[in-house]
Amino acid sequence: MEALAHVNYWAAIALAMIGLYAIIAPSNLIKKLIGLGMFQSAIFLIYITAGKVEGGTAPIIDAAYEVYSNPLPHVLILTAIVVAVSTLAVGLALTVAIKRAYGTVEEDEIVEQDRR
Amino acid sequence: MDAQAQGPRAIDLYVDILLIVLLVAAALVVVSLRNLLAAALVLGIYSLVMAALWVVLDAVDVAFTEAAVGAGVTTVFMVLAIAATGRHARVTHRRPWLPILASLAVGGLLIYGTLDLPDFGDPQAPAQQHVAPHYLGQGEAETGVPNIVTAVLASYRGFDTLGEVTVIFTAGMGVLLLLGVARRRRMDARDDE
Amino acid sequence: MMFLAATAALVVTVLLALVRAFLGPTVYDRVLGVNTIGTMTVLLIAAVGFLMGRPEFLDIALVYALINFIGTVAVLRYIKRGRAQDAGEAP
Amino acid sequence: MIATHLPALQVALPLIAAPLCILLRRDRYAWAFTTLVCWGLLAVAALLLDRVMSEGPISYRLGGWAPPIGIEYRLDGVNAFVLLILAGTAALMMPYARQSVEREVAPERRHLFYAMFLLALTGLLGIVATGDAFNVYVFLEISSLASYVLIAQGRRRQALAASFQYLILGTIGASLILVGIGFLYAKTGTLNIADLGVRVHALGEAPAILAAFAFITVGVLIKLALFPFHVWLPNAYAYAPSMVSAFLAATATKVGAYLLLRFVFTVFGAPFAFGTLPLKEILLSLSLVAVLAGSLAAVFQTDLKRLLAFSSIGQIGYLGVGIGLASVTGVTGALVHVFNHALMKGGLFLAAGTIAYRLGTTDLSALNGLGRRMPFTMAAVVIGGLGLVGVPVTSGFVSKWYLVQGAFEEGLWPAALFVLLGSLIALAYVGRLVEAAYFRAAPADAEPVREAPWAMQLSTWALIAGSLYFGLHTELTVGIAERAAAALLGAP
Amino acid sequence: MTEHLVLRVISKLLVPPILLFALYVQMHGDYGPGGGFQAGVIFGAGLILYGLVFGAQAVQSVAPMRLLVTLACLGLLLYAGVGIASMIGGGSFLEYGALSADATHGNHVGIIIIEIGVGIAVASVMTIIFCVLAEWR
Amino acid sequence: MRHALSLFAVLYGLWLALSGHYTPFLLAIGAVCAAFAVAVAVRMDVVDREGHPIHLGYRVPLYWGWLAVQILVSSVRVSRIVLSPRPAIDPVLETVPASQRSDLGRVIFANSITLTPGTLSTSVEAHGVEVHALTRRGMEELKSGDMDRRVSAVEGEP
Amino acid sequence: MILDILSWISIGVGIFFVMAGGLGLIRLPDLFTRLHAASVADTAGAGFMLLGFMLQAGLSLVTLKLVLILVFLVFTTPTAAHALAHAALLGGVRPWTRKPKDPAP
Repeated sequence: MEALAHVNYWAAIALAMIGLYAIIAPSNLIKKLIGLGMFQSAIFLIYITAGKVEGGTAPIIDAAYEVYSNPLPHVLILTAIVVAVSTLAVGLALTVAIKRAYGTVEEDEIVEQDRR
Repeated sequence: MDAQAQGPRAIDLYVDILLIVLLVAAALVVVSLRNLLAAALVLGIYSLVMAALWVVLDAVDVAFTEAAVGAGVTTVFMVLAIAATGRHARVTHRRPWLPILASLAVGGLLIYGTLDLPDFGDPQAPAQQHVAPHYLGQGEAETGVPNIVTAVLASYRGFDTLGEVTVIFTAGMGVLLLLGVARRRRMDARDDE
Repeated sequence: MMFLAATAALVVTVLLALVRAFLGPTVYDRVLGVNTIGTMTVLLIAAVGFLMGRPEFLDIALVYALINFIGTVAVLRYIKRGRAQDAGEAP
Repeated sequence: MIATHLPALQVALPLIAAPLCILLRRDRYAWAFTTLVCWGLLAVAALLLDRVMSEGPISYRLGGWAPPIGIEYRLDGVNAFVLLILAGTAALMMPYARQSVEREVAPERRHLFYAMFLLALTGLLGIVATGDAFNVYVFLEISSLASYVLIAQGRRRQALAASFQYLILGTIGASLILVGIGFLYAKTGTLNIADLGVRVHALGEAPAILAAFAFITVGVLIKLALFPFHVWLPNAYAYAPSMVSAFLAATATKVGAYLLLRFVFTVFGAPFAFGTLPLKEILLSLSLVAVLAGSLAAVFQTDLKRLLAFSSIGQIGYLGVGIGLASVTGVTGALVHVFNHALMKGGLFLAAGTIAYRLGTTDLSALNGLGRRMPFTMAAVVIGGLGLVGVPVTSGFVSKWYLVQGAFEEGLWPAALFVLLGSLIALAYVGRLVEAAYFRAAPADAEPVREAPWAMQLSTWALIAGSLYFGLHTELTVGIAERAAAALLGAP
Repeated sequence: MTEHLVLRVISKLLVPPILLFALYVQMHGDYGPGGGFQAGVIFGAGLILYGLVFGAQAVQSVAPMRLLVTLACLGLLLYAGVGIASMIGGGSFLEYGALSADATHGNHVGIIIIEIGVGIAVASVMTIIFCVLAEWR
Repeated sequence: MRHALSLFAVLYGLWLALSGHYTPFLLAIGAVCAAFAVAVAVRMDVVDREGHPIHLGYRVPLYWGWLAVQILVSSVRVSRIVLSPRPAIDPVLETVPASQRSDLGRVIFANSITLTPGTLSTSVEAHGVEVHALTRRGMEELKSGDMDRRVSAVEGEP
Repeated sequence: MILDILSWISIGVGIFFVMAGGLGLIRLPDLFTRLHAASVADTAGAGFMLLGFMLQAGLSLVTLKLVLILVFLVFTTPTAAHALAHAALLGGVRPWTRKPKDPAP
């Protein structure tokens, strides 16, 4: 059991690495945004894991429970999720505008067109 | 609840691990899919599994948001944008050493950092000690709201939430400015050819 | 214990559906996989809610049941519109 | 009564003004309203700086909750000074905005443009004013999102691609900062910056703190656009609308420098960052490369705005040098340079915008003979350029003087040498501008150009004149910066 | 897609309960998971479902873009306005306790009002983004 | 108007079912919220016989009971096919006649077909429903018209 | 006690159907046949599982919400499946038949 004490962090690390790779490697702008979403949620996992208390329950006060998980990371991540979706919306709108201006959403082709 | 009697710790952990396996599987699928629409759909699944994981980790408000946002509207927006830009990503993996290097660097640093973090669920962890007990202990009395997440969100850290609303407002107006109102004339776009 | 079994079964089913979403071959198969995962996750969240001993959080499952439907409708609408240029993918 | 609420108003005012601006709808009203708000902000910032200087740090409790529980605004010399720079440049640029925006932005979207500008300003002010680490992230994202949108408003399509690139890099940077804050929180249980400082110090060299430090530093460096994280900057500044280039060049990277100062000195502490970790070596070498590479790249540009953008990369290097020296003199130099560079680069980008307003291009070949055709604007360009070089009498000289002095104090004479070398290279690119404007004849078929409208001249010259004034009267800026730097470093 | 009979009928059936559910989430954020943001998203999702089935134009005829933009502004202003009101009430910015003689009660009232502001802003922004992206050709 | 009022009643009932907190404030705000939802729905023009079919009345629960049994039976059947080593499937795509007079009735019929594992409606036309069935036997059962008659009975007068 | 056993049985049946549906999703040859399998998991599987949960929860608000979820699923899953099949047919996906050589009926 003790060996698994950090399993959530390992998952978060794996997801962050996958996400970062998915941001930088592909040429397609939408795939980059998808990678960005995964990268951000990996970070959320680190926060929420840090807020979990053993045997605790959701931080909604009720006479039946005594141990609650830490509410602060939840609040921070709620805000961060909103930020993530806002960034995504702006990114998608930019992508659509780029498609209109360049006729493509592949980074390589955009760079190529700008060089000409 | 007979499940409780058998030791919540063990059950939490089993479910947690099951979900994490799913999560990583979904992430790998997203990265390997070339069809953008499919990738967007599986990204929705990834969010959704994340939402289930949040429930296990007691973050029900976050789970609620993730289910509504990550798996819902995000997917819809993605699909709409893909509809406007085309469904297939080109197969170009240029200079693969840079992304691999970057993700290895970040991954390595994360491993280094997280090894030092308190164990999963440790009630003695510093994060659980300093300000959190105040919220849990005084929150309901001070704000009259039993859901401490709401109390912290709206009152103790109300200014963060004002910022959050401003972010989403910025995004809305930004999208409007980028695509909305009248069609933008890009006369200069021709000159560049 | 039954809840744990249910959770495990649901996770396995989600994995199977994920395989389907990954393999395709048509985009409709992927939508089907994703849609099934959606329903399974609604159950999963409900089961986990019971498992954690606080089943009053079923609102999340309810939200997801609704959101899943909207997502599917969105995708199908897009496929309909985008049919002209790229219909079904080659299997 | 209102005096006690000044810190909150500093950020809340533009935040409230942005939606009002959209509700006004008519673009002239929106402009007038934005101008009013910006000047109001300048007044607030001036009052705050005055109070901080006379009474010491101010703490303001948002929501009325005591600091580690709630969010606190904590103003000391450093952030009051940076707030003044932000509000000042915004206010001085507003007269310029009306005509420039009318030329570059479609009528039906102008009110949205001004609202977005106010939101960007809100974000930047919020980052600087806050005393809470997570609040920094939230306001960082407000300013970033607004900046992405504003940059994308450029008339050429490259603006869109540049904005997207910035969005990706900026979001990665912000996410890294978020990870860092998460680690800090997991180890200390607090988010308040002052509280963090105390608790992080008590923890010593824990690996998680080291990782947090690395993540936050890299994240901030991306926002600061220090070499090698500068890739987003040239295109973003070159293709954004004139107004936006000028505003962002004058403010956004300065806020990055502020964040670096704040995290390195207040949260982690100089002994940790420079003693335990080799931040000094890393930061100095990166910054010196930035100075040389940025300036050299500027020499070979064929477009005025791109030239200025690359010169910014070099100038950011100077900020890095000052922070990397980690001495009172060095940090003073960096802070003074933040101020001076905001004035000079803001003025230069405004002048470039004026040229674009009249000529429709900022290509260097179009500048030929412009010294006679647009004498005031070109004079502004030359004076600003000399400031970048660091010629005595201009304010650029003052900051470089402190940097060189700081380098010698630390016995790092190669650093001093590089700073001087950077100035020489700057002389080369400014020389190109002078040559084109004054020593080349205008093409024979050139259409007649008039000097720019007076309102645009006013803003440009206000900034340039400011940079001259503060080159001669250094006691104000240097005085404030020295006290702020001493407070940051914890020196008596 | 209006010609798609099953989808049309079922959507007509589902949209009102979705809207009500959003309002329920809005008002019960104090007691259970949820709150203004989630409610706004769900309300937006209801409108999005309507828009997906009947077309974005139909959403525009229910809630014209001008109205949506105004609502987004008003939502943000409502939130910030509570902050200003608590300043006038003698507290600091966003100190809802100053809104009422009893600090706890004031806090509760303040939380409800700002959550409504959040909900309005988020719902309208979600709908705006949907309409803009969907109407793009 | 009748539909709007009844929708209000249904939504308020839904509110009470969801809420679980019966303070005067929440009861009052519930009424306001239900009224607001109804107002938006009316503005969307979704409150009519299709969108809010109150006229079906008590017949629906009875029909659902019958349908549940059907679902159970055919689920077992399909599960057996799926789990058998060599799935004995013989898919067919045919049109089944539908006797319902309203769109709503046809939608109920089509969805009932889809809900029952083994049969799947793919298109609703004026006088029939195109159905894909996993086995020929499933199709024959559907064609016998039992479900069609029951749905028509539920639908009542158009 | 009886309720407990009933609910366990119900959940067990639900597990069976869910797994069968999932297997069918992998094993069956084409989109339409897989849709049938998915509908086993979506309707029977979900129904029994939710029924089991309801029996666990007893007569309370939780049960009411589970009923709501069930009703919601009953409305949405067939609609989604129908829309999917409709779109697939329009999109040119031909159903698999016993003798693949023959054209679809």
